Amino acid sequence: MGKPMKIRARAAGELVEVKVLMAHPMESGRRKDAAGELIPAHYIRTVEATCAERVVLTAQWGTAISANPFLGFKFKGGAKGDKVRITWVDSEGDSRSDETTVV
Amino acid sequence: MKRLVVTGLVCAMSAAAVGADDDSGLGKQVEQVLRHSFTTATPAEWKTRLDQDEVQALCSLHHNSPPAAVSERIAKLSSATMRYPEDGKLSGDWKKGEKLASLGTGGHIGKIQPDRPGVRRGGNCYACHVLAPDEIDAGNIGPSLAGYGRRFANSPATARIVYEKIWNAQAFLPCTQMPRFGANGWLTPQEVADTVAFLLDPESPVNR
Amino acid sequence: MTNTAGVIAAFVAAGWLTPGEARAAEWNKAAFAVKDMDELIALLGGEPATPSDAIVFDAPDIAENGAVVPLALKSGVPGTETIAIIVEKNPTVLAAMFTIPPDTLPEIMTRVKMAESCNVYALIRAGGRNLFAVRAIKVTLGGCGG
Amino acid sequence: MKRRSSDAIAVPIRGGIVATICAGILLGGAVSALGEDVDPLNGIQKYRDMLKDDNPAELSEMSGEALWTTPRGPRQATLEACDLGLGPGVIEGAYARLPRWFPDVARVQDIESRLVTCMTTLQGMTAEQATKDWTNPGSDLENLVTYVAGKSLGVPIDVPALHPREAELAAIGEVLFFRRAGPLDFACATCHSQDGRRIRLQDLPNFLDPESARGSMTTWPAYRVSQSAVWTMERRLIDCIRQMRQPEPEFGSELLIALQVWLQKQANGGAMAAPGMKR
Repeated sequence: MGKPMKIRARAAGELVEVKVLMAHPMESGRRKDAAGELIPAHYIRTVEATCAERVVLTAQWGTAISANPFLGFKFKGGAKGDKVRITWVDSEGDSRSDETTVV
Repeated sequence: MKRLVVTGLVCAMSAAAVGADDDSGLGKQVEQVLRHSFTTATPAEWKTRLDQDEVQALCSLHHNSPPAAVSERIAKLSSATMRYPEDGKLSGDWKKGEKLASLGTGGHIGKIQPDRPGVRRGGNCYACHVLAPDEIDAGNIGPSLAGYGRRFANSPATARIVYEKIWNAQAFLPCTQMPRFGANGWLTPQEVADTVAFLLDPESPVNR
Repeated sequence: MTNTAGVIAAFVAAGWLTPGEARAAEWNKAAFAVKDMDELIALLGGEPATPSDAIVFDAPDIAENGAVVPLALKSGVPGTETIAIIVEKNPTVLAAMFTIPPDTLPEIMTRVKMAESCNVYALIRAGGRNLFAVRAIKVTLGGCGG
Repeated sequence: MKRRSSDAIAVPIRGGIVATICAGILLGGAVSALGEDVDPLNGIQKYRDMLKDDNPAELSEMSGEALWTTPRGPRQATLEACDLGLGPGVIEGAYARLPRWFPDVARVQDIESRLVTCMTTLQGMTAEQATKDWTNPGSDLENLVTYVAGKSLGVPIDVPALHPREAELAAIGEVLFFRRAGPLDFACATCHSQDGRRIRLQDLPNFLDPESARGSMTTWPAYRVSQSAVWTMERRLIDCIRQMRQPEPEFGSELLIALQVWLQKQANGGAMAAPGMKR
């Protein structure tokens, strides 16, 4: 289980704007630790965003997304009070799912 | 040579002034704080990393703005440190100097993030100086040295002054921020000569 | 630690995902191994990529650190289905691919790693067409030395 | 952003004969037209603007809040009764008034050392347990410091150093700021005593100038994009000292407290804006 995400979902007119920060090291597999040993790759591979059970974004990521990833996007058809849920699965099969209420 | 004038200046610096702060309560308190804060430093680390030599102590005491007599003392001590490459060539290989100028590694100790074994010591000149004009990520603690070689005749006399300035800049400008690269043993005489070439050689990117 | 399939199955069981949605979140291993944009298009299909003014690609010209380079991509191409980010000189060039459902705006903000100064491409796929915008981003070196 | 052309002689020397002579032969003293027109700072500013919001340090604040309110340690107690100087459990505004004298331990503590005191006295941890792996990205201690600092948002730094020991440490901190040592002759003052200076493209605060000192001290702890981690001020100082090629001072040591008392004193009045985001 990863650490909690920080999700903001704000309704503005007909749009809902979503901003997400995810706690993840996004290790590329090419960095070395202090002892000179390679740190194994460990990164988020897929992200899915839903609003009221409807998929509003899917993403596939490689090792080049920055550590503690940030994602911002906008969708139509949402409203205040809806639940926005973000789910990620990483290269080790670990995952995390958090939700927030659209304000 | 003007440097000889500097070297020849009589210095009236008194020993008492050197340690003025050490005799006060504050100096003792600082010493105590250092002893309590670096309890795992080895005797060798104290000697080379924490204890001050006379020049460091004087510059610290005077907040890097020493009065005239102290400036003279520092310049005299610093001029006495000059050493030159065995082959006598004060301008070496600019390509090697170029590498040293952008290399910032070496000399890091401690447990959290020490250098890996075998890491080279660099001059890290770009941290403080503009050198090759097209290298945009250059610092400004020191003056811009872009086009430096074009300001002077590329003569042995020029090379000597540049060499000495890199070896120990305090001989010219007491309490300058610039490290005493040669005098402190950070760069070898050959490395200093290579850096001189990087600054002065017409083919060097500094002067193109 | 569970495997990906197991996790997705768990989400399905928990009612978070429908089986169709779980497939949409599959990871295209071959795409993340390509060496340039052409190879990616050969893999994904469609016409060769052409530049497009309809793509607004906002990024700094200079990145203070290559570990975090902020990007904002906005496609004005009708029917945009996919937005991909390609960092030309990274060891593997594809950084991310976003699938845009019809009611989602073709606009993405994210942050990528850059191994060195190079071109970064925003590739838009819309109805078999491949369109791109490109930005040259300079990665600067850091301060005190390692 | 303040910016000067890079032509000034590095250190002003007052009226020395040597200095006068040397200025005449100083090879680096002349202004160079070349290099002056290269102004990458506008480009960097755009980079910083695009990273202004959505600071990953917010994740540390969330973790820190959970650590503050979750029963932990042998006594299974929370930190909610921790006295950070404004009374047990008062967290708002506490960071802006640290380091300060704490009568219960009879010494001046910064936020890290105070948190360790609370973790040992309230939660029953040993100091070793409380500080375990604290320099690792996302450590408990860094998350706690980030959470506490965030609770001083907008509060002016107020470290007058009036207690006798605080005043002593401020004076010691100033001496340490100027104390040159090691193979590169560095002191804090080497990089941080002039306006408008940069190491490569990184702006350097001038801690002799209150406005510049405020700009720095109000924005730590900060998420460092080069480290993918939040760093506290102690961590920042330890790494400055490492970069000066001196040995690492010990965690919570008087040297680190003294420097922080002096730095905070220089920055008094600056409204806290932590956690920041930096290179």
